[in-house]
Amino acid sequence: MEEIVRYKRDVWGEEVILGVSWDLLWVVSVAVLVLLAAHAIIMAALARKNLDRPTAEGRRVVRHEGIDRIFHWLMAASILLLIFTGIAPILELRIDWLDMHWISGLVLTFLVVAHIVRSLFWQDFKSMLLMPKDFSEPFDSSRKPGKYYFEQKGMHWAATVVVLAVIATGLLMFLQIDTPFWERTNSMPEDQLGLLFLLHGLSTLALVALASTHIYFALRPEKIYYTRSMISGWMSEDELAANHDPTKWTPTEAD
Amino acid sequence: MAYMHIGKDFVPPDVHGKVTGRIKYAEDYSREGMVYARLLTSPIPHARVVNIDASAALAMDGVYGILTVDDVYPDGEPQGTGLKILTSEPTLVGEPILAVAAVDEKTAETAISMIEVTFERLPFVVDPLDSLVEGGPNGYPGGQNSFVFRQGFATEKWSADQVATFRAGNEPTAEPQQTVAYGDLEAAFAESSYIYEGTFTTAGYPHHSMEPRSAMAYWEDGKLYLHATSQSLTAFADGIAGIIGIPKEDLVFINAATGGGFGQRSRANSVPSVAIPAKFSQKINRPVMMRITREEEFTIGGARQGFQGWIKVGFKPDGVMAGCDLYIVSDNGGKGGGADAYSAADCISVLYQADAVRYRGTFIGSNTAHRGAQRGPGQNQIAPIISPIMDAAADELGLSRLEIRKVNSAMSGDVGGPQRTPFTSAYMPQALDQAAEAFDWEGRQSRRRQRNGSKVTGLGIGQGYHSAGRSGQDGIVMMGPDGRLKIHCGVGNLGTYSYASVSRAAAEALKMPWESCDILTGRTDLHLPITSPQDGSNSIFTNTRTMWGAAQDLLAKMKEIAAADLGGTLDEYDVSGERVHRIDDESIGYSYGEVAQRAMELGGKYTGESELPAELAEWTQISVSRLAGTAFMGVYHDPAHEGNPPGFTVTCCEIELDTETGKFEILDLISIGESGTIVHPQGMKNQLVGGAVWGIGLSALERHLYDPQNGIPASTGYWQSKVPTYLDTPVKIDTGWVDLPDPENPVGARGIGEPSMGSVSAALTAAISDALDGHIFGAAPITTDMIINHLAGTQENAVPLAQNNFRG
Amino acid sequence: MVATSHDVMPDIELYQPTDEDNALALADNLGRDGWLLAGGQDTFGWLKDRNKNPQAMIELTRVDAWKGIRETTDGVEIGALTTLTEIARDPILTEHYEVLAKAASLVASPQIRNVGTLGGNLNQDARCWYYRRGLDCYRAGGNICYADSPQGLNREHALFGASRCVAVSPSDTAPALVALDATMVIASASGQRTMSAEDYFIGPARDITHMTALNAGEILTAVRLPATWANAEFYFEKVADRNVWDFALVNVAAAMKMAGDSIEDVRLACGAVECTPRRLQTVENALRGQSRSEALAEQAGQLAVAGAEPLNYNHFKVPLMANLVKRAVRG
Amino acid sequence: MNPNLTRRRFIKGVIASGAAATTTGLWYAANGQDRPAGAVERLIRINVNGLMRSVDVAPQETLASTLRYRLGLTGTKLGCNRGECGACTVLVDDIPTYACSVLTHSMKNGRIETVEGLESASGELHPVQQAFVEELSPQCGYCTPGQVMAAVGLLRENPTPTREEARQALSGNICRCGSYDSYLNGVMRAVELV
Repeated sequence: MEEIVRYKRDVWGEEVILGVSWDLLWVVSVAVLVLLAAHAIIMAALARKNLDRPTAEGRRVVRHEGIDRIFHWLMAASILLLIFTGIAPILELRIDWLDMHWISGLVLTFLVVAHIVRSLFWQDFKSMLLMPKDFSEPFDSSRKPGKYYFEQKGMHWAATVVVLAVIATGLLMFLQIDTPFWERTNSMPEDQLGLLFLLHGLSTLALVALASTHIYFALRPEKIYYTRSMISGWMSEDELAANHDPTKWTPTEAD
Repeated sequence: MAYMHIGKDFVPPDVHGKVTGRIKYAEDYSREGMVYARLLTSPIPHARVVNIDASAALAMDGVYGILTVDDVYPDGEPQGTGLKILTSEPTLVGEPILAVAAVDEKTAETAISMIEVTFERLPFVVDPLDSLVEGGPNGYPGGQNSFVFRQGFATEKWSADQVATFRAGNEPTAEPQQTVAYGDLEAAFAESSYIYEGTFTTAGYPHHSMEPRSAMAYWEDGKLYLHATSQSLTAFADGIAGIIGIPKEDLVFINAATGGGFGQRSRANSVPSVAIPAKFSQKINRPVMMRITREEEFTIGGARQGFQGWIKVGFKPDGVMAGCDLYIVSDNGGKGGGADAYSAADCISVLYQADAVRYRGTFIGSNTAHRGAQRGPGQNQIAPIISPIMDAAADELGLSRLEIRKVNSAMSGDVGGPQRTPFTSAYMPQALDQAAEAFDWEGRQSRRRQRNGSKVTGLGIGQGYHSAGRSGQDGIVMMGPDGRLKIHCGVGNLGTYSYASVSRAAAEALKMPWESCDILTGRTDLHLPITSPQDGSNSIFTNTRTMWGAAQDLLAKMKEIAAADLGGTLDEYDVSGERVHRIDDESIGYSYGEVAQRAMELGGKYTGESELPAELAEWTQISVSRLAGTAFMGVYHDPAHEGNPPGFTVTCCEIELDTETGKFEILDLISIGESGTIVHPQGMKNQLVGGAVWGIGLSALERHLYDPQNGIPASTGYWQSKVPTYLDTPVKIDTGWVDLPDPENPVGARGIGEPSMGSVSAALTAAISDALDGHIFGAAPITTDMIINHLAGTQENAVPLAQNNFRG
Repeated sequence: MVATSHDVMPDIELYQPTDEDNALALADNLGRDGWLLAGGQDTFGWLKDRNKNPQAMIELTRVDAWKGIRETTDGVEIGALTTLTEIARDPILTEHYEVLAKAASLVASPQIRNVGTLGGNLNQDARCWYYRRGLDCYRAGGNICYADSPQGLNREHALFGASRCVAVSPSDTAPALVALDATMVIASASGQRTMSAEDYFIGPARDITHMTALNAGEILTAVRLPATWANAEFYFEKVADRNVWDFALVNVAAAMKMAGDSIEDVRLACGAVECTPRRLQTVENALRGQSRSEALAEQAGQLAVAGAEPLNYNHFKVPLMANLVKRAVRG
Repeated sequence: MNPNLTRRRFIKGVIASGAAATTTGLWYAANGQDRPAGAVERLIRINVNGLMRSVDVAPQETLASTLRYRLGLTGTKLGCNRGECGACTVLVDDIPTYACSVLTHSMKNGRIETVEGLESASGELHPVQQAFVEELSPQCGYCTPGQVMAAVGLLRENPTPTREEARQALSGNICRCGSYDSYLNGVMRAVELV
């Protein structure tokens, strides 16, 4: 790895930060691929010992309301579009990326804000809270979680931090381009601008890593029913019983 | 008067070298062991150098040393104005901070890239009004923002309201730093039946001489040999010796040819950078070549002062200019500037003979190019501003545009300028008539504003002025036994050929065939007399006086020797056919060779060893002392003259302006000079056509741009600065001259170099205005975009009166 | 800190391939580190200033196959390495495709046209002075545009299609080729591809650091002019500050097929108003089938500038462009 | 050690010392070793003013640099060194060319003529030079070699140009003194002299 930060000269020739080195994109991609591949191999090796999967048959309970699923998939789509449009010019793909990028950025921002408000006032906010005691959960097979188990909460909160960082830096960068709403002012000092690009770049890299990991785990066969539940909304009572502690989470029955 | 040489063309001795490429400019020289200096210049418009770490650079192979402020100013950097050799507080991008000498340029550049300079960034400004406003950034050292010519630094502020009102097109209400006035202005406006009032801007842009100011220096036998570029020879050498800090007698200044000056290279303090190789060669004891790039030529060169002004002019019913009120904020650039604004007022007073004139001026710095003299500094900025106003007055008062200029003309016996200085002579009406007749001005009036498709015809007439002569300089001529006249000429060779044409006055005085004369010039170890810096269109007037005087001294001495040897009185002798002889019997006399031989035998005053004029300048004294005893010498100190010898020009032009593209073509242009007797017609013609091209640049093209947000220059080269080309100028320029002698000059001559630009600028601007139904832009230049915007009613987001920027 | 003015060529390697394969192989091997050198008139400034620092120059002018003007079955093919002087004087072009010859004759100065090539004129980089100064702006891979800022000096910049960068297409021949519906022939070690002149130029929205569709390792080898537009009625006009050396403030190229007084078909393009030559399709549509008149010309001019978004100092380009289109239609 | 290489270095050494009489500091020192295969050979022979000159030329060197600093032909002036002024105009195969903006290696097969090569063997000025003297076309003289070469190039192509044709042909040469009119007078007089 040559460098993490790219530098440029400001208008008076002084060295300032330009942004993240996009070589890191390859580093991150390779690292994630290696880790996930390793995980997949280990899981494949362990797979035979673990044959008693819960059945999807039987009564169903509601895991995700329709509105929540819509939120999830819209956020997923906008994040993927943001990643694609953001990376395209780095890959020298000649597409008209910037408008798509900021529009999807705005969509994501709106969804995230709405989600935060909803989760604070209308949803069971507590169910996602990561408590100190949750940290023993992966090591204690007797402990079963409520609605979300430890890894899910961890992924969620990591995504929260990274997405908020991307949004915050992205919004500041948004001010630096011409849009239908305003003309850019170019008023930000070049060193601060560079810092902004750096933070946006770093959070983008984290987001790429998280998104890949998230997609990978969502596609893993062991818990594929969580992915199904994000599509269709339900999980079976058997699945519920296998993974969750009914005293901590009592879902309603699905119709 | 029938002259032998004056008024006749000849081949100046340097032309051959120019057409064959043999003549050498400073960078064409090289010397055994020569090393190369490169500059580290400021990347920041205003900064203070906090620290320089050159250790890595100095450790490099092939690096011979570094030259810093401490080397060039051992007693501390001067706090005064003007360009510095090197500085530790740069006030514009590109100002030299240090130099490195190395085995080749690449090594020097690499070394420079390894030097760490720590800067403290300081406030900067690009538009003087932005600094003038209360709370605006001050671009000069010590938190100051103003420099008044011959007075010094100051801090000058107007209220936000005062600046805003001015920008909005109104008379400035703030107190000016300078006021000069004569006559009763209030009464003048009271009796005016047409009054024009408005703000204006003129661009200050660089000289763009084609030869960059490269220089090479080495020391030999305790003497500094300096190859450099300058407009003036001895005056420049005299000054640069002081800047380098060596005795005048230790300097050999070599400057056979100069690739253009235009005001910026007349005095040493406007080209102090040539001291860098001089100092460097002293420090490292090697010949040092400092080649200057085109970009560096821009940043270490200079520019004309830009004006942000307000003018009010009143005309009586008969067209007489009753009064002119002028308020100018001058852009003094990064290093202080000159007195262009005063000269602008002076010019209006001289050209239009106004009953009352008031000039008010304020001088504000911007962190842009150094401002100094440029071809008609002040006179020529105001020429394109005043000209369309004259036309508006003529139209309003029902006079022809020729008439209104004639009723206001300067004539012999008149006075001009705030000091009410009498002219030595002045023939403006004759010049106007001659131009109008040659151009068929009246006959063409029917074409005025005529439309042909999208094109419209505009006619313009304009006048130019500059004071054109000085005195008080020295002359030396020598003659050996071969009878050839050695004319020692300290005049610089910048392309006017005046060094040669003034030398003709010495030949004329001695009735010497030109073939028997040698001009000694181009390097100061030929022992040359001092003369005035070659600016202000003065050379012809000033130096025909010294040449004539020195030759007259030789002539008088010839007669003395002849009379003493051959009998009779001085007035019984005359010269002809390279002999001094009795008038009544031409066979009694000496050939020039014989009389020179006799002079050398007699010695004493005849060979410059005694009875020298008491007032000779120190420089001349040194030269004379070295020449003394070597040959028959004529030496002369020129006393002061009386009055103002003006240089005048009149230009008429016809243009066709395309209202759809904003472009125009100059179909016809004629310039008539009024500068006394013409010494050298081809040289005169060259000044008129050259001035025309400059006038076109001023009126229509040339620009000077600095980014307001970060102070970096945008117009460092020929392309971006829009220097006029063959195809931007007329295919043919007609010229002529009045050719009436001036009594204050022995051959009747006055100068012409600067006015030749002003009249063209005035005429062209008037023609553009004419084609646009008399619209007055109040700006120079008027560029394509401005014409289109005017015609289309579109507007840029330009700041009114902006300097170093587009005007929209 | 950049504090030295450079004007001498830096150390850089030079290859002078004499045949296509070698040239393409070199271009392929060196990629973006290899600088394609034609006449060099947009090369040496970059290199002398140290604002572009490739490892080597690949001089293309020795490849004869890429030079010259030949008639083909369906038009004319011009080698990209043909000089502008040759194009301006070529009898085939002056007779049948005069718009291109005229455009070439108005480029820069005689000496530049003597060595400058068609390919060089088409592939030259943006002339925005901030970019040319070597500032690390968007186009140079940076994160800022100095020209489009509240006080930016952007008189020569774009009216249309700006996306962060506001530089314009500097070429005079490019709009002529768009008007002629030319085809660009692009070769690389892996073969040849062609594309229309219109698609060849790309704006900052799609690629902010390159002005053409040329990928690393590719060389523009020829331009084909279709017979369709031969002998059409042509118009080319360039308005610049100076009549030598300058880049257009706006230029216009038009090809019109007339049927009597009626405009049967037309192609119009303007340069220096957008990062690419701007084809004026809406104007073309409005003109097709109309009979030529002053009113139509006026209308075309107005239509041409619809949607223009002027910056601080280039509002004048709007009426200038409208006028030039008007003149082109007027003929 | 490869004997050929040694010999080549030896030749380079001879050439370099031969050129030492002129300035070489503008142009950058060679990185002689480790140059990639296929790149241009530095040691070339070029035809300048009718003479074949052997000269060591760096790959990136401009013709103006070679002429001025290798061959000592300082008549070719550098006004801007970037093709914006024309002072460096020379003829290559009779075509006016900015010597500052072409590589010597690109022009090595051409017939290069500079202002120094125009006079006849007996020292007679070229008609363009003679006409420029008679019309006093130059002022400061710095652009003059370029103007001369552009005019010579024109007259070779078109011995009887009109004033307008001359103006077009010389338009790639700036004269800051503004002597355009005098140069055109010179060209028209040269037409008569030829």
